[in-house]
Amino acid sequence: MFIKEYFGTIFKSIKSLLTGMKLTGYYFTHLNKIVTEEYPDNRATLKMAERFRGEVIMPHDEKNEHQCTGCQSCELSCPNGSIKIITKQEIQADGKKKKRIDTWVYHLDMCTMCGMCVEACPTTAILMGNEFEHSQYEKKYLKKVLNKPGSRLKDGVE
Amino acid sequence: MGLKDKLEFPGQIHETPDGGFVLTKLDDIINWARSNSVWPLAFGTSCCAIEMMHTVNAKYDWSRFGFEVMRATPRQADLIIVSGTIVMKMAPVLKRLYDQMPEPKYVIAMGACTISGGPFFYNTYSVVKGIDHIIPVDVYVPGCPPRPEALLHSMITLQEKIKNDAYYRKQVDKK
Amino acid sequence: MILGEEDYITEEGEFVVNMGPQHPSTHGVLRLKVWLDGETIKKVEPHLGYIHRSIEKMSESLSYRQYGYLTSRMDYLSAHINNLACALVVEKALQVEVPARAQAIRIIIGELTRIGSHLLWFASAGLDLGGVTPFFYAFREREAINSIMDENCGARLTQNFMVPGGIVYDVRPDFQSRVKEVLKQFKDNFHEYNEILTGNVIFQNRLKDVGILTKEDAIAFGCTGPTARASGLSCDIRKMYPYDGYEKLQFDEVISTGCDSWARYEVRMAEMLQSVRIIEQLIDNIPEGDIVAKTKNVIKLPKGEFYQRVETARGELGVYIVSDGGASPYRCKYRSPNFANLSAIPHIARGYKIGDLIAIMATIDLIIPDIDR
Amino acid sequence: MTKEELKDSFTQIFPAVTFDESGEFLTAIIPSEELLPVMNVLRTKPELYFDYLFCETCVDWKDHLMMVYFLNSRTYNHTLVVKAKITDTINPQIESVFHIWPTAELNEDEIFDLFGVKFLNHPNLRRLFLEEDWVGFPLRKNYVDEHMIEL
Amino acid sequence: MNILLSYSFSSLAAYFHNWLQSIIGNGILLTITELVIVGVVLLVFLILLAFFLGYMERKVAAFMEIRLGPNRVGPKGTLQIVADTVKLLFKEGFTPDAADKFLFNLAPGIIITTALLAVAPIAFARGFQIWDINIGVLYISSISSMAVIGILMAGWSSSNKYSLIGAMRCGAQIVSYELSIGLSLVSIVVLTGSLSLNDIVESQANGWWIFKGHIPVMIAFVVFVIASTAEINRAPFDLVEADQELTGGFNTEYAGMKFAMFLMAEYINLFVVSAVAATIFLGGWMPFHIGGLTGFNHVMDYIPSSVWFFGKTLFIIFIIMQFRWTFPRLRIDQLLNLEWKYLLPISMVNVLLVTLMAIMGWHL
Repeated sequence: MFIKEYFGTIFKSIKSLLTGMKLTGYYFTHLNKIVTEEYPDNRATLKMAERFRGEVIMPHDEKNEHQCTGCQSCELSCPNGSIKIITKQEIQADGKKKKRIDTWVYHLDMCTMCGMCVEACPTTAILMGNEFEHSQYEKKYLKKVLNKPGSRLKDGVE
Repeated sequence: MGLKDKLEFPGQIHETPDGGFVLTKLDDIINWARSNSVWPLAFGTSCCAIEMMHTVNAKYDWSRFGFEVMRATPRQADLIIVSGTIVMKMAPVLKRLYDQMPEPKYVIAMGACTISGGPFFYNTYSVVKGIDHIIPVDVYVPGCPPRPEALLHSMITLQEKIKNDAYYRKQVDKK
Repeated sequence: MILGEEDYITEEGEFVVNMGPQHPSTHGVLRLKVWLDGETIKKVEPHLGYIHRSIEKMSESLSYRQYGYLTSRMDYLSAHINNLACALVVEKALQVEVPARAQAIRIIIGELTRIGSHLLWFASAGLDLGGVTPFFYAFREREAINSIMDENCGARLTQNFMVPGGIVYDVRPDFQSRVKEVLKQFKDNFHEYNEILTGNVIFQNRLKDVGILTKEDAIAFGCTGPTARASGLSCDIRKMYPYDGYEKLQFDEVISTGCDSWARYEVRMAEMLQSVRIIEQLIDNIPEGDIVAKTKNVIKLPKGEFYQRVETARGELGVYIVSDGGASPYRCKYRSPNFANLSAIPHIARGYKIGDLIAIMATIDLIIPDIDR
Repeated sequence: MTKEELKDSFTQIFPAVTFDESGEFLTAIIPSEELLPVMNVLRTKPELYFDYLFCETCVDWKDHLMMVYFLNSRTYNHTLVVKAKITDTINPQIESVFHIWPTAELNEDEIFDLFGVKFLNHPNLRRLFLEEDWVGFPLRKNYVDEHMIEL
Repeated sequence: MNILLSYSFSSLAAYFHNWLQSIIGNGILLTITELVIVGVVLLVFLILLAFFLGYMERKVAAFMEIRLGPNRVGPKGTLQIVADTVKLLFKEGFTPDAADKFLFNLAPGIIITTALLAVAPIAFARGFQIWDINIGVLYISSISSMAVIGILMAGWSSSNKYSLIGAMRCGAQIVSYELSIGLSLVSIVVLTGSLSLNDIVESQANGWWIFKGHIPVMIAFVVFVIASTAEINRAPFDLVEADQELTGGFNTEYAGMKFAMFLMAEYINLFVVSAVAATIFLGGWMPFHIGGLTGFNHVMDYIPSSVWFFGKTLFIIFIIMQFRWTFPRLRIDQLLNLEWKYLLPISMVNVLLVTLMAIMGWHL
């Protein structure tokens, strides 16, 4: 009885080990099963999912106009204060003073890509972009100003 | 942005006369070897560590660059990828790990937490606001957590830095 | 189970090893102080706080829309389920009716998260016990799940797909076909996990009769989730206190009476298949309609105390909110499953070998940031 | 047991209790000195048998600290919240329930760490999360810290 | 044609010897020069071999794990190991303060020396052998067990608790598995009646031992492969290093070049045990012959003997590598159980059977 059990254990063990080796052997001989995507070489074809949140962007149209009114709801909704909006008073053509953004500071180094600012924005002035290659040698390059120099608010956006 | 465009070091770029033919060649070879054989320390504290594991996995496979030799002991590692929040209690440990690594050693700050405290910047009493307060950082890769591709990108960026190591050091000395 | 004094007395001159804070088996930055006698463990003492990020304190200054996002960083493998708990407690307090469509999508994403989490556990359990290859096979499927998250939620790990009252945006039109595709891939490849790891005699011997956690101990230490279910304790919150429409679904609570590491392993493996079953019931029957119930712009909870529990991949997560009627919680406490599960480790690891401690850690599947919060 | 039955049996154990029924669970508020005897009965009495302490925490109400124990019975599946009021906020202390529910050990370490509540007869009371020399108890409402940057 | 068939390095070696003799003349100087030349050639060869095995291991692992493996450094990633080695060479050499400095620095030397010494009696091809010692089997098994001293030394002198545990494990492990290796080697020695590796190879001219249909020999082969995997501390028997448990075991404190020496020793050891297995059980450089089929045997003879040798060795290396990338690690008591409860009794019975066979003359 003991002998039977002893050899039974041995054969069962060897069988289980061979099952595993069969699987690794299978993949070793079937190189078409390799799933690797070669990242830096496939940059041309690499496409992020359209909803992927890589960074906050502020689209500007060809006239260098954005849609940010400076209402600061994004700044309020940001849970960790990655957004700082500095506003200024701009004198309109009709002489009225209006609040406009001066600099839209975006701390990419702190941003957690939660997307709450985009949800909160009433004028869809900001969007989540797909860019993910943000590596930098220096921290200071991660602090960004999103409104382009000389840009202004698009007409009709309040 | 191409990889080459990323290669902007602080300070101005000047052509410097070579120190000597043999030495520069040897330097080149050493830097080539170092840049292509970056062994990371198996160190992860939180979410970013999971994305680091994803970078190891078959789809992204950083072994293509020769990074797959993850060492559990700092003595044999060249690179420490700080993946995840560092808190005040962990800071001395991180410093010690960094000190235990033999030269030359590199640091990648992965994710918002390590760069600046990220989600834990305000109203927190225990989080270190950026690991550059503790150890020098070579490459910052923002994101929360960064995609595996972003980590790969940062490691390629680091490779570029190592390849131009001698030049980079000169720039630092000048400061 | 009452611990006696003698459990805390150690003799002088013993061999004390610090496992962690940086140790490959601790899955992060847990520090276990281990008293050894040769290879045998005499005592384990967990030291925490190497990733204590003061999430509870921070929650006291965040609004009810915002505070949930911190929980994605707690148990990052169940990020979606954690967010769900935070949303549910607000919905319960405000008595908001969540649209059926949002509920269904929440469950599908939640169960996908659970599968993904268990896959990562499988991978790292194999890795901890020295088998490198299962890691890659499991991550192939996890990667597929992650790409669904990427396409529909916008992030791979910390989805942030939840607002109180529903979900942020509707799923993409190809959601159903993609989920089915991934499930098919998962089911087709599931046998490989069994071949490479489950059936392996070395692996079985390393887990069997290791780290016995009896049912009484499991209750006494407050263990939940697969860890407790492997000790024969029925504790699935989805069955006991159904939330978000789980009561309408057919699935089994996987319970094993093995009490050892092997039972914990088997329970998790079986749970993956149950999650598949849940998703399959829902995926073709996602109701049409709204995805979010109307809530006020600034959410204010009524004065009082609210407790909501959900079943994450690791057990019972409780969110305890004390509200003073303001726009942010007065006190926010997370009852994290890993914290309780960890407290059992010193008890069950005693008397085993160092290698067994690794096996115990691997099968209890701790996420350290969830312990430290 | 239903809430009413729980209420009755609790009153038998400790008559001077006040109940709060606004929340999801029945909440009993007792003074901190009476904690241990009451908890012992709750744990051992066969028809109550609260063997599962699933959450233990503390709330700082500025003028007093409130210990909160969430109890559940795995056998009967009834839940009870016991609150113990600690009036001394300078030097708060309370009996440890570690000997009744072992899971309390780490929970009480945590509360000691973050609220400064001292647990008597705790086997290994230590700062769990913060360094030993940390000043103050962060989850107290009057905690100030130079590291903290207010948003 | 005959020249090709009996192609041997001995004539080349003799020619070389004569040439040196004509320059230096007889005497001690000649011996030393020859030794130095052989040593340098051997070292270069083994370093290249270690490079190749390192590359092979990474590729084999990658393909089994459905990924590509190194492919960016050099063509198809072939220069990956070169880069690693150069990097380790120029990394900061490091001796911890608390370490016993002498032993700490000596240990890698001992480990690599024992690994190199064991190469000496192996016949790489027909007539190509560094040292034709008549007790080759004994020599190899005794030399290879010396590695335990180096590992113990490394573990103890590091003054690191993980290293110490690793070293202690190593002691238990190597001492136990030494036994079954010895016994499985003995079974072939009994059949051939010689301890010389050359004789053992010659005895397989009309069929390799593994294919002669003797069941005890097959068992001995399996035992040898398992035990030698344990002997060289490779996964699943890598408890000495056990990354997940001991963060590197005995080599936790080693960095730079000293660590590279450990790595190199690991691959040379891997080569040695595979070469020994190939020599003893698979006929070494002997081509594959089937008794009676002369035409087939002739065709086989056309393939150079060194190709046969390296082919067989690489096959066994591949098997051992597949072990590593398939199985989880054993626990220390399972490891000892496997040896004392299974491998040792089996190989003891096996030796008895083989002896019986040899006495009765069944093996011829």
